[in-house]
Amino acid sequence: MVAETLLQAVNDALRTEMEADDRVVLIGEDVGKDGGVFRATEGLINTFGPERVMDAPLNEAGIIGVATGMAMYGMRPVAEIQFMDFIYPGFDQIVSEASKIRYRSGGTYTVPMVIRTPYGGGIKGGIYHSQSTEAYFTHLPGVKVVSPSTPYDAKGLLIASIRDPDVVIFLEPKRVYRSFREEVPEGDYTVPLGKAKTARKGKDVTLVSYGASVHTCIQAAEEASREGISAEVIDLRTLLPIDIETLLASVNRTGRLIVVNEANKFGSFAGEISALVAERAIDVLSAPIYRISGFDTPFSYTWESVFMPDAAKVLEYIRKAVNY
Amino acid sequence: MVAETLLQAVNDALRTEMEADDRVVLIGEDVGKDGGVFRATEGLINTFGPERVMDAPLNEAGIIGVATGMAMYGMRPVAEIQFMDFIYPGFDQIVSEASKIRYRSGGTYTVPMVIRTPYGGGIKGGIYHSQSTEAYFTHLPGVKVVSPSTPYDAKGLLIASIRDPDVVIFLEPKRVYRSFREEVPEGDYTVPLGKAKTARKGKDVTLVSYGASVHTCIQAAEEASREGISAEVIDLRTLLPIDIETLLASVNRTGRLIVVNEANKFGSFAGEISALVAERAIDVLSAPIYRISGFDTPFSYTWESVFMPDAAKVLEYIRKAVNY
Amino acid sequence: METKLRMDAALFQVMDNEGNFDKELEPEIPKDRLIRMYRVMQTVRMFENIAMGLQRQGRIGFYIGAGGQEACSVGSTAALKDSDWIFPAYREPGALLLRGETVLQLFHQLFGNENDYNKGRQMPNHFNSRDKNIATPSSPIATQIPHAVGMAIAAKMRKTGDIALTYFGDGATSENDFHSGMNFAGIFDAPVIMFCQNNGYAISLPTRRQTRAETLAQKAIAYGIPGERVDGNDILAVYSVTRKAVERARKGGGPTMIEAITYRIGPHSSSDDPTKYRDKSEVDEWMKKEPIRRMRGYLIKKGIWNDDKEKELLEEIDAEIRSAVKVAEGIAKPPIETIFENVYEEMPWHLKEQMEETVSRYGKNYRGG
Amino acid sequence: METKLRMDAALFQVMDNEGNFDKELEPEIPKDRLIRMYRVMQTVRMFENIAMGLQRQGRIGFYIGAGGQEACSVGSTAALKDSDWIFPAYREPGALLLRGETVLQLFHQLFGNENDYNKGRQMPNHFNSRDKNIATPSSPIATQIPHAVGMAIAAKMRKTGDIALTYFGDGATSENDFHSGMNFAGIFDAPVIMFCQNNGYAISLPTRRQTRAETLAQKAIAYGIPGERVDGNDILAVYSVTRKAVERARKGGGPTMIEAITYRIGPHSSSDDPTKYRDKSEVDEWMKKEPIRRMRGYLIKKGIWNDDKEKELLEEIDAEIRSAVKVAEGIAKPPIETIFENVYEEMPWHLKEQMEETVSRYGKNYRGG
Ligand SMILES: Cc1ncc(C[n+]2csc(CCOP(=O)(O)OP(=O)(O)O)c2C)c(N)n1
Ligand SMILES: Cc1ncc(C[n+]2csc(CCOP(=O)(O)OP(=O)(O)O)c2C)c(N)n1
Ligand SMILES: [Mg+2]
Ligand SMILES: [Mg+2]
Repeated sequence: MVAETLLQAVNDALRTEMEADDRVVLIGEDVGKDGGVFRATEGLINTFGPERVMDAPLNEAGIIGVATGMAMYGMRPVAEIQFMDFIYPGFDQIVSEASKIRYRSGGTYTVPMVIRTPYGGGIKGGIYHSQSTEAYFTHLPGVKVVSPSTPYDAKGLLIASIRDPDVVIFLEPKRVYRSFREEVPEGDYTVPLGKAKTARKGKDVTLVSYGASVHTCIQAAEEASREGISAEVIDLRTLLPIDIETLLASVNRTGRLIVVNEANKFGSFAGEISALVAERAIDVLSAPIYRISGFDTPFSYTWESVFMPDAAKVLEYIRKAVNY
Repeated sequence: MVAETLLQAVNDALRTEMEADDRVVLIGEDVGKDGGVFRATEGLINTFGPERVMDAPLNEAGIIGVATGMAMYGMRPVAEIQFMDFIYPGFDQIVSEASKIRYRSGGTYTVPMVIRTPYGGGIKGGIYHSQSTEAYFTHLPGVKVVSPSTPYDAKGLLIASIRDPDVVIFLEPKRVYRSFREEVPEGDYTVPLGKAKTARKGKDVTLVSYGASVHTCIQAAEEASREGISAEVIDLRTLLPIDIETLLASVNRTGRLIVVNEANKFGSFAGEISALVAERAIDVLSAPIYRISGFDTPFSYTWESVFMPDAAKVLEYIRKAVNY
Repeated sequence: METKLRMDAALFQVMDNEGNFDKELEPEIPKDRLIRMYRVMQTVRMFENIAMGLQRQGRIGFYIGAGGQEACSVGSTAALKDSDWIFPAYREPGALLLRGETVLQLFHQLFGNENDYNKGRQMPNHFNSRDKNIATPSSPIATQIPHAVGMAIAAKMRKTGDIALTYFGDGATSENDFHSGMNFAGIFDAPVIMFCQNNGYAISLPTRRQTRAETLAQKAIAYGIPGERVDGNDILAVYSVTRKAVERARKGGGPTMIEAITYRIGPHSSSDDPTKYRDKSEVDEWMKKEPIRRMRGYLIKKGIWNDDKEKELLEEIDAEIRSAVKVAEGIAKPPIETIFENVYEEMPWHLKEQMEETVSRYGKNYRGG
Repeated sequence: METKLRMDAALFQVMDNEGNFDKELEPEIPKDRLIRMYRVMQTVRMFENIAMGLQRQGRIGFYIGAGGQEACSVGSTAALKDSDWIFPAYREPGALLLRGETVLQLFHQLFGNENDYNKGRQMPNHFNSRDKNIATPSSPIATQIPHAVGMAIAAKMRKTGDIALTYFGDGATSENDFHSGMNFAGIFDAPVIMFCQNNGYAISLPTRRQTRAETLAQKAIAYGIPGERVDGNDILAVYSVTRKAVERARKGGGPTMIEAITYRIGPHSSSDDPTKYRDKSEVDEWMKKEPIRRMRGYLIKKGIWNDDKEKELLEEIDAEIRSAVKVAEGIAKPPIETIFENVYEEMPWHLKEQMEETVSRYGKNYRGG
């Protein structure tokens, strides 16, 4: 075991899989000598050489499209998009191509590829280095969407994603990149895709979240417990396919649901979670389903800390739900 | 008054606004001599010339990006994307640019632009000529999203969209393009953005829909009435900003909500509608909120008619809701 | 300090419109192979005539033809090894047929029946063949170009000696994925061939409105890679130019872009009316350069073809196609469960739920009414 | 049938590293204007030094400099009329200053205070000035290029005689929007100038790994438009080459792409460590070609500059900057309500609701604690 940050855990996962499987190749902007703008790929080019750690030109469509072709051939490319905000020039290659190749070819071609990208606020990145647009991918059949909130999960989920036979969009909460360390096993282990984690047990209200917001929820839950409210926190880990069992089991126990994320609220993935419950467990609900999200404005540079839901706001809604 | 198809109404709206306002210019693939692959721009190049009816090269980013620059200058461009399925090469120009220019410049620059595109199934278009991905735009602050279901609304909403000071994504249900005619006033009128229409009054259950699915809902509601069930049908017309008042007023009366659309179900705009109600009117609900959507698979060529919700399926859920 | 960049905008040709050929330039292709190439060209043309008829009768939903462009795909595919990868667009049934895919298999695709490799999920003319190393095309234009580059880079890493070739149109050169693919190909020295069929139009837009560049081949200069121009209706020229590019790629010389000048005789697709945007006189002019007639002229001049053989061939192909139509049309749709398969390797819970609901409504193994 | 395409890959220069200049090539620029250009170059450099310091002290969040590239934006903007439009990236504070935007205004932007035109919504160095016809930049690379083309087309329709110029880097030439913008510019004959600052790197990636093309200017050939190469550290050369392009555009001759060869002396941004990917010797080499020293040499050789004037100028600029920092830093943030404004022209109900909730939590007109 070593104490690693989430960022180091990502690096560790990449190194572990590249050592184990020579089909694994990295491609992205500044991933080579520079080690990535966040240092996620630091040192890998020294070990694996420029053929397997491919510094790409400034073109996201090419990064994703070329990785797709490599995956069709049988490689296991891991593409890095420098910031989630910059994935859109390559969006068509995800929406029209990578996600649909297995289906449209009747299963004869497949794309075992991971697209890693940092997302979310917390680094004073303003409009274009802070966005959380996971909803664009959770609405896309043919991809899986994963987001870890801890170093342990980051390594295990990333290894599982690289081994997964489908396209995995791997969203790294950049606010958590260096925020704390955790013991992480050396070498090889996986955290299965499609399984949520109950990050904190509780019985009065269910908080559902993923990525950086999980920590906000835990903090709010702890504050709530001082007021005698017992809040359960579910860390989805995989957004698509969602772990419906864990979600429903919790809501069935607590009867109250609050979804917390950083995305623009309208049309976000929080709405899907709410709708799933409104479809399947409406009778158990003793309060409205609240969603605490970012505002429906572009991400604000100056007002970053107000834009992102904080524990105080979550606590407010916990009280509201419990006292409804 | 003239009897027009929805397609003719679109053409009529373009002609009407181009005559009234010389800032209105069209740009898109095959919009000139060819009159558009669906003939939406037929004849306009003869009247207004190639300077105002601009045949673009095969590049959606350029169409949208160039139109954005024209709009910043003060023109009123109407860009056509041949099929919604082909909007993704230009997605970044919508997500990162057009939608955010007003905000990021503190309101000093604006983009009064319309992006028209046919969407949805019904023409045996298979995976890539049938998709309904409005959820990618309803989750985008800074744009308005409009979809008419009738010729009258199509003309009035399109004129209102062209006059609107913001970016409007105008989604034309291609299944309805030629499916029926309706009396449409000659010349100039608008249907306001942001206002839903109650397409059919009812008291037992609310069906919320937009675009082609509105007609499916009306048909189902009529069948339901033969069984003594009174279903209200709301045609949203504008998806963003949504007409929350009409929505809530109806659900408050009926106590039951079914959302119907053609999109992939998971993460679709139907989820947002459900979540809005689960947040604001949960106490009035006497049944789960059902969503009837497309499957979470790419659109199927062979199984098109099974993929798209039909009246029988809607009727089934009406019964389910009423008998819950 | 001064560097001159130059490029031949000249069109490489081996034969004239009558099939008279330049002995110096004539490629060495065995007689049987030549006849096979000719057969495939004729098959593509006749296939199209029959398929367009089926479309008009409503028996298939759509068609998009290759009439007039047969020399492009057949001539270039002939220059590859069967282990090389092809990333087609939608006007290359010739590539599949030359590699030995059957006419019947193509009709399975057009009818979207249960034998279709695509399981009936795509519109007609989206042919793939995993078995023949022919990738799965989509409808968005140009998206396959970066795939071909990625495949070529991977093959190079694996030192298989295989290369990739991708087909696209003049319109596609405006798309972003062309820019992406060309640039990555250059930087990573990918063994890939970018084969552009410049048929003069992207639906209604003439090539001179697609770009201000005089030629499309000169676009290669932007990426520091060689660009070639060839008469795309001269199958020998297409073969030779491709061959040269293949050799370069195989020797580690990297990518080549080829612009083949050709013409689509028919409409863009069964939904198109070309009289809206081009004159009959233009079509007539191009009919003189039509590739099948030219190839026939060449074969006759070489003394390996005659009218009897022609008649026999056409009858054979016609019979093959008609029988294929009959068989393919009679085969059932893929069962309803296939809607939900192949989205992922394993079906997740929500798709299972949707499948169960659908099956409960239509019945198990339902194939349409 | 044969066409030769050619392009001069030679670098246009007017002066050498010491400011010795070629009288034949020297552009006619009035003395006051020259001194103003020099002043702006110096202001940009000193601005950067101070801003980087503020960033290190945590007083501003980020900085991205133009050090070493000052001749590019100042020389090219000088060749425009003030009514022409500029679409900047993030290394062109020189363009704003030359057009008369104040140092204070730039600091309002860096501090994101309530006087910032952007209302504190963007990271530092995203300068716009509606008043000066300078468009609003974003962070995604190259997206402004099609906007400039659209603006130019619109201006042409309106027959104003105005043109547009857009700045971008070597890395940007790989992006899709470069391809889009160049192609549309060519086809629609847009009066637009594509000004590429080739500073040798896109963050860590050297230009020779950005493309296999020997020059970036040759990319213009792909679009049938003229491409020029200029020494981007020679402000006179930059001025002259831009001037030529401006004249062409104004006369209806369409677009020009200019590749200006330059070098960024500092890191990519305050988050970057350039020692990871480039050697000190390379930086030292480029310091010899540094544009401010060259311009000063030229002014001295022309007899319109001397050490006293230099000293006075630097003191003046320093005072201006220091006072601007003081003022800008003291100005409050835009009130919290501004989070919700300018998303649309009229605020829709859901934003009003979110604003009300936020105001109820933080108080009306809240400006941070
Ligand atoms: C991204 C995208 N935009 C638009 C279309 C619609 N469309 C289909 S084919 C075509 C023209 C293609 O022209 P070209 O590349 O020259 O190929 P050709 O059809 O002439 O063989 C267009 C615009 C599409 N399929 N994909
Ligand atoms: C679409 C997109 N991808 C990636 C980035 C991250 N990024 C910021 S600047 C930069 C390099 C830009 O290089 P160049 O165009 O040469 O401009 P320079 O910074 O050298 O002036 C990159 C990759 C971005 N801003 N936008
Ligand atoms: Mg074409
Ligand atoms: Mg650069």
